[in-house]
Amino acid sequence: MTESETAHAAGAASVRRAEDGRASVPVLEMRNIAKRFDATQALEDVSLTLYPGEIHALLGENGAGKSTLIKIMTGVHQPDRGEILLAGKPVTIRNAAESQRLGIAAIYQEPLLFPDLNVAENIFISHQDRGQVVGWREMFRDAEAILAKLGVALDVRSTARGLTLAAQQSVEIAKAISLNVKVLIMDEPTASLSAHEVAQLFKLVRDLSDQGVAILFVSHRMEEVFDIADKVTVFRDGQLISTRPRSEATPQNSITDMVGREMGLLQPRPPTPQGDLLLSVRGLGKEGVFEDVSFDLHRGEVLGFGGLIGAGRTDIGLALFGIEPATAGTIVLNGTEVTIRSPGESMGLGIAYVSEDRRQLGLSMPMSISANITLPTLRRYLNRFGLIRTAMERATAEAFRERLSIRTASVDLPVAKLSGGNQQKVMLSKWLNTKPSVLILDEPTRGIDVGAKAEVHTMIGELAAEGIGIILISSDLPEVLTMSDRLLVMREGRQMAIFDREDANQESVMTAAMGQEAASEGGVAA
Amino acid sequence: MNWLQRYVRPEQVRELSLLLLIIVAVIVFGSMIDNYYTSRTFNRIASSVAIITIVAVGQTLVVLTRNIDLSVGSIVGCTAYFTGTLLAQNNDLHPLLVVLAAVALGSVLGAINGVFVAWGRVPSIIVTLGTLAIYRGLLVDLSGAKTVTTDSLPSWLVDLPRVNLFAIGEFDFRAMFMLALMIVIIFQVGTSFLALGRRLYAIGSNPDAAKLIGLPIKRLVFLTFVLSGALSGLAGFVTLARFGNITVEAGRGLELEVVAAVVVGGVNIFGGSGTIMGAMLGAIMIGILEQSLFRLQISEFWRDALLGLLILLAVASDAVILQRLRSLWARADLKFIAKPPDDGPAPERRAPP
Amino acid sequence: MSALGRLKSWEGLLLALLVIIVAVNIEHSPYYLGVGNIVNLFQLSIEKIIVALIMTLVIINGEIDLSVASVMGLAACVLAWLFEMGTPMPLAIVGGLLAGLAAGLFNGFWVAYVGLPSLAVTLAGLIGYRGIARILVEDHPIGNFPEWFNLVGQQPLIGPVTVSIVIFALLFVIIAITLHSSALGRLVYVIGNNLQAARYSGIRVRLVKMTLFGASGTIAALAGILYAARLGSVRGDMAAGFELDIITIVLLGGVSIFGGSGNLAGVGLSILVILNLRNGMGLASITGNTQTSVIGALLILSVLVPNMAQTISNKWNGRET
Amino acid sequence: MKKYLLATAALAMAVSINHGVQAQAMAKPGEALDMVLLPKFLGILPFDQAHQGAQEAAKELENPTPLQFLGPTPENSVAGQIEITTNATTQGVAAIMISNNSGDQIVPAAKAAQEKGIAVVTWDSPIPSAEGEDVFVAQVDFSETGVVMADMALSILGEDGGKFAILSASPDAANQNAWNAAMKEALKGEKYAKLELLDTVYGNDQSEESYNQALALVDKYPDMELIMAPTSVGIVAAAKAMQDEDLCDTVKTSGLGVPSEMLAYTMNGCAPEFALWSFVDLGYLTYQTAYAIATGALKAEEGASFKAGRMGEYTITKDPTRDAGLRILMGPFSVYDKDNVEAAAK
Repeated sequence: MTESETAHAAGAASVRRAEDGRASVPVLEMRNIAKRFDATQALEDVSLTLYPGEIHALLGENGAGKSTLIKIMTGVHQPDRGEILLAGKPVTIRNAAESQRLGIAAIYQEPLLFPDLNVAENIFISHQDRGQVVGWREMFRDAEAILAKLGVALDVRSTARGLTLAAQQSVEIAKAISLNVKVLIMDEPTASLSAHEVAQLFKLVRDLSDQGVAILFVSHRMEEVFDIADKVTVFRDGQLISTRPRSEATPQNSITDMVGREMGLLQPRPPTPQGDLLLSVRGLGKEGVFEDVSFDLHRGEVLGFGGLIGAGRTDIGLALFGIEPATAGTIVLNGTEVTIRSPGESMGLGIAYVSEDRRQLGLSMPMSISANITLPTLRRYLNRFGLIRTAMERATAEAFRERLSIRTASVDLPVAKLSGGNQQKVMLSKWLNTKPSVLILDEPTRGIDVGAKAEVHTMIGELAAEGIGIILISSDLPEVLTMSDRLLVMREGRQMAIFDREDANQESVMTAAMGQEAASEGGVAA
Repeated sequence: MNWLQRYVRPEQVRELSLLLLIIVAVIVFGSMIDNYYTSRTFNRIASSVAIITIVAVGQTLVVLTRNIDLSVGSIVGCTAYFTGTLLAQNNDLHPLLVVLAAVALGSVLGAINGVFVAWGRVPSIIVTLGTLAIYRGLLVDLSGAKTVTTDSLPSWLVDLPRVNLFAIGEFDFRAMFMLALMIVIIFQVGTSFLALGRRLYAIGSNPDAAKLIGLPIKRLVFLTFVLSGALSGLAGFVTLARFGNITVEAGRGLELEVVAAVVVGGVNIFGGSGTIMGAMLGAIMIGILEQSLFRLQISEFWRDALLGLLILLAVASDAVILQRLRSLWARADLKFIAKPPDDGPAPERRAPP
Repeated sequence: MSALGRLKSWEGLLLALLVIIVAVNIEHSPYYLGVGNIVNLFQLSIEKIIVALIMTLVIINGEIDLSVASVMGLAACVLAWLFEMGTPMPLAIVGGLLAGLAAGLFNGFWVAYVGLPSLAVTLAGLIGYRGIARILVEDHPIGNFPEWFNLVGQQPLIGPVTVSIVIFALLFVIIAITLHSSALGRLVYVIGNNLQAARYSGIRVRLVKMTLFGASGTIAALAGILYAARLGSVRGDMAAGFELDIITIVLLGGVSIFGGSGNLAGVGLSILVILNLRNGMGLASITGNTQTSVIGALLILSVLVPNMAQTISNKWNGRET
Repeated sequence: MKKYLLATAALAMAVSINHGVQAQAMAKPGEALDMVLLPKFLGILPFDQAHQGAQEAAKELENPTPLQFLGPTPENSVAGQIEITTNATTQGVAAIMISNNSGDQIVPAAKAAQEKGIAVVTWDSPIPSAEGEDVFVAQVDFSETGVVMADMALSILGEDGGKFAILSASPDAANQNAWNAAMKEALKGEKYAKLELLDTVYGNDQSEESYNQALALVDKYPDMELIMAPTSVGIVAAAKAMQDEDLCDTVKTSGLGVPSEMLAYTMNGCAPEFALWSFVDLGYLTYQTAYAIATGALKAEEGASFKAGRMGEYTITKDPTRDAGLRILMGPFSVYDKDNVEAAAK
């Protein structure tokens, strides 16, 4: 207890110093850090300095060493070599609790909440100084105050179970803020946030940095990085490649540093000629979730679903895929009216849904790549005794490995061993193998690195060119704008507008998504 | 209603649905059995659930952290027997000391479980399945098949089950029932108002996150096993007082009854949710079913079949009621929504279609 | 350590244990290696190990079936009851099997379609099915089955090998192939380690669960009938309490109680370890609670020792645990 | 060793035949016989007393091979008894003495033992069909048990009679069922016309369940005056339940119980009368019988008699309580009350 008090006091002191002169004393210094896991050199001689009040972006493909560095800062891993200095004094960080005491907190891409505890408890769970007795009333009040500061309306009494990812992320941020940290690590905090929420978050991040908190910001969204960062550091293959002030860094040179080669920025997908009408949805609804959704999807068309998280876009996908069947409306596929009550029926009709949540809903992590790929189509791989033809299975997996360039030593490895981007490709393979005519992609590039993202985008273009009708659900506005032929915008379970490609831009989409005087142009497809 | 929904969450009224079921059961049985609504029925059920309830409290703590303790029956047997033997040899031991001895022995046995689970990293079901056999085996070997007999015990102990703390009309509130009730209240308060208690929920709810934020998982899991052992020890003492004669068979099979009470009481067997109160209601539910079936004019041979069916129906209807409650809440729940800039209060959730 | 490596080491450990136990038994008892004893070794627990095979699938699937022993008793009692009412024995056997199937499907219904935890459902089944068995036979044992029926349980079929052992061997092969090479087996694993991912892959999770519980009930019934044939008489308490032994065998075989991992080779080895250990202790006149204590200790140690060894080797290599 | 045994047995048999069947068989002490005493399960007093008695006999008979006292755990009683019998058969012991808890289910295992020339003697509880069993050492006459229980009921309830219920062990216990049946039979007699049996319930030899069942009986039958529990677990639990509920004045407890366990309740009037036989003697007699049969001194057939050490002479007769089977009847009952229970409890 006393230890943490002193830590807080020290924290306050350093903040004051920081206000006097920014670049004076680094709040955190990592010197010549090296870390090896078995055969992999995860980090090699990395030195990184964080100053009070700076927003320091960390870029790099998955596996470049960013996560390892973060885990060393938060005490999850110990470095093999090198030293860590906090306010000029060398420290050892043995575990997460210790790193918190030292004033370092981290927010991860996958929120680590306690689903059975309520929001307020989740915010204050790591507070050692709130005493042994829980003062519920005061805890709820404090939690509400912190959330209000964040501009988030959230019932602090409800359990975290069932909160949307964005809401969970808000709780994580509130948690970090409540700790009065000196160094805040944000590992892809925006991955599951919509544009508006990102703006909110950034305002908050700037507030924090004004108060002297050093922020280490990891993101794969280039435009965000250049929106907020003071400094940009790029990692590649366990090494620190470059650290540039914002004024010198450009998206182009950062990407070059990341991939080690020249690479283009996000380019609009060339429009493909639209084919026949494939899917026609009218008045689709599910009680209490979404209502009156109508749209058409043609062969070779990419129909984007935009809007805020929790607007009901995923729920439409789930209804079409039969996980949570719709309770109202009609679905006409290839000219025939169909009812979809289960995923099996939906798959039989040629619909595939690639879930937003790879870990929980998409893949069976301990199972092999090939087993995951053939899972929905297992019937095709059985011999006449009902046994699995493993050679055939492997051949399919190898074909996809080639086609989608899945980077792995073998298709027999468990998918848990793959990076996020490669896992996403396994997901895609799994569903492409069902040879769908309608492919629903839910946040297909969330949390994957730039290179993999570009590959997924190319893939989407190719699939559309092959005549598949694609529904692309994405909170990444630039992505959905560049990839879609038309864009359907949802707000709170209602369809706000369908934009044609030329009418869709950041403002028009956001206006519709926010529900402020729905754009007149575009209009709802009849 | 809105105000109520704001302050009372479906997870907290989990017990409400069980209470509802208990009332239904009492009404149904009351219409089938003569003289059912008497103090006698109350007294029977109250005293028959005392032992199960005490053990179920400890079990709940363990289950909350995503573990299970199957050795409780053997711990109850060991403590009942060895405390009995100790008391038979020293009849003038102070009662408090006797209780302490039982609790201490239970704690030690629980601590052994805890060490294996927390630091040995052996899954709790394996550890306690093992110690279930080992503790019983030790008891049989060490006892040399002797029996603790009632006449060797001091009279204060033998008469303990008869001691009434107070009575409201004909409703007796006996010492043992009150002891169980007290334990329930203490631990219910502890798990809702102590940081320590809330951390047990945290561990069971998301062990990875618990580890990441640096909760002392091992120590807490160890603690729950010690507490489970201690409470089983206390239950062993109650068993000794209640039955007087203690053979090495005492408490055998108790683990299944306790797990049944905990499960019927709505404690999630995979950790993280459920309450001490719920476990007690689960024990009471099963107690009511058993006691009432004894009294029904049905063949002795039909009892188990009916009991099994009723437990199943209790669990099922409980799940259905709970789901109803949840959806009721969800409908009126504040939906999470990012607050639009300078737009006053969060927008109301749209009206249902 | 990879999941595969850990699995291999688990089976290696069981194999080493088995070798030690066999060596001690040979050293200790001159009767151990007799053909009759080896047959008895299996025969005395044959019903439990038959049920352990299907329990392996149920647990890998992420569920548990505590009602198996009661279903064994129920099937035997249904058979005896039908027989006593004058039903021809073959029909009575079919009746017993159908009772088991029905009991299993009943469990499955509540788990798969109502969504109740299998622990709660089968705990109720444990009490309830035993109760139905009780209703059928009340307090009188039923025996005097046709001679051929008793012979099925007691007489050797091939050499010294009995029908039950042959059935066990066949089931072992069938279930091993099902689990490791068939579509059903694949689905059992997938559902066991990520039920939601399975649902989102269009797998008919409920059907798989119904199939498993149905199979569990049927195989338990088969075991119960074999038990009746071996003992030549049926009582209401047949096989009571077997569930814990059965689950112990499966867990010692390296199957995770949380589902998703484990294999039949491990369970096969675990069966051999436990049977040989019991037999050895029996021949050394160690019985009753001492025997169960030793098996209990073995269960704990078999997980504890490798864990400790790993901790120590990690410390040795200077890595964090 | 087996050859040696067989030879000895043959020799002994020859000797006994030479001496004529009428001559009282007397086992020759000092034979090295591996003998197994198999109770229903380990850990409770009556079986331990039987073990004491058997040890006493072993000492008297100077058997150099120690007696094996092997038993299963209660929850695994049936399978455990079969397993122990089978393993003992594998080891080729000379005699197995079984307190059978497995009904006819033990028959195949017992038959296998007999086929290997092992003497199978049951005690306390027989094999109902008598298959696979040489002889049953009966503690008391099972029909007499019914009469004794009826008499105790009459003596407690008085000439005016009254209503009572049976709290039995488990529905599967052969001896319990036989006693209950015998009691119902006895109740048909004129003498007991005023006794009314209300119900039979089972406490499964578990304290908790027996205790609850006893109370449930009180609630279910408000005019019940006596609980008859022919089980040592049940009788104590019932007596304690009545004591705890202050019901000892209105509802008495009786049945079969162990004196040391019943002392308190007999003295305070909760259980004024109960009965039992000596388990020490039963163990002693069982060992004597099994030893005599294994050595060939006694042939397991009707009419054969032998001298069982300190307990004197016994003759094998047909068992009247079973359709088939032989028995040696020990007897008699000891009925305990205030006057003699203290001495017996020592």
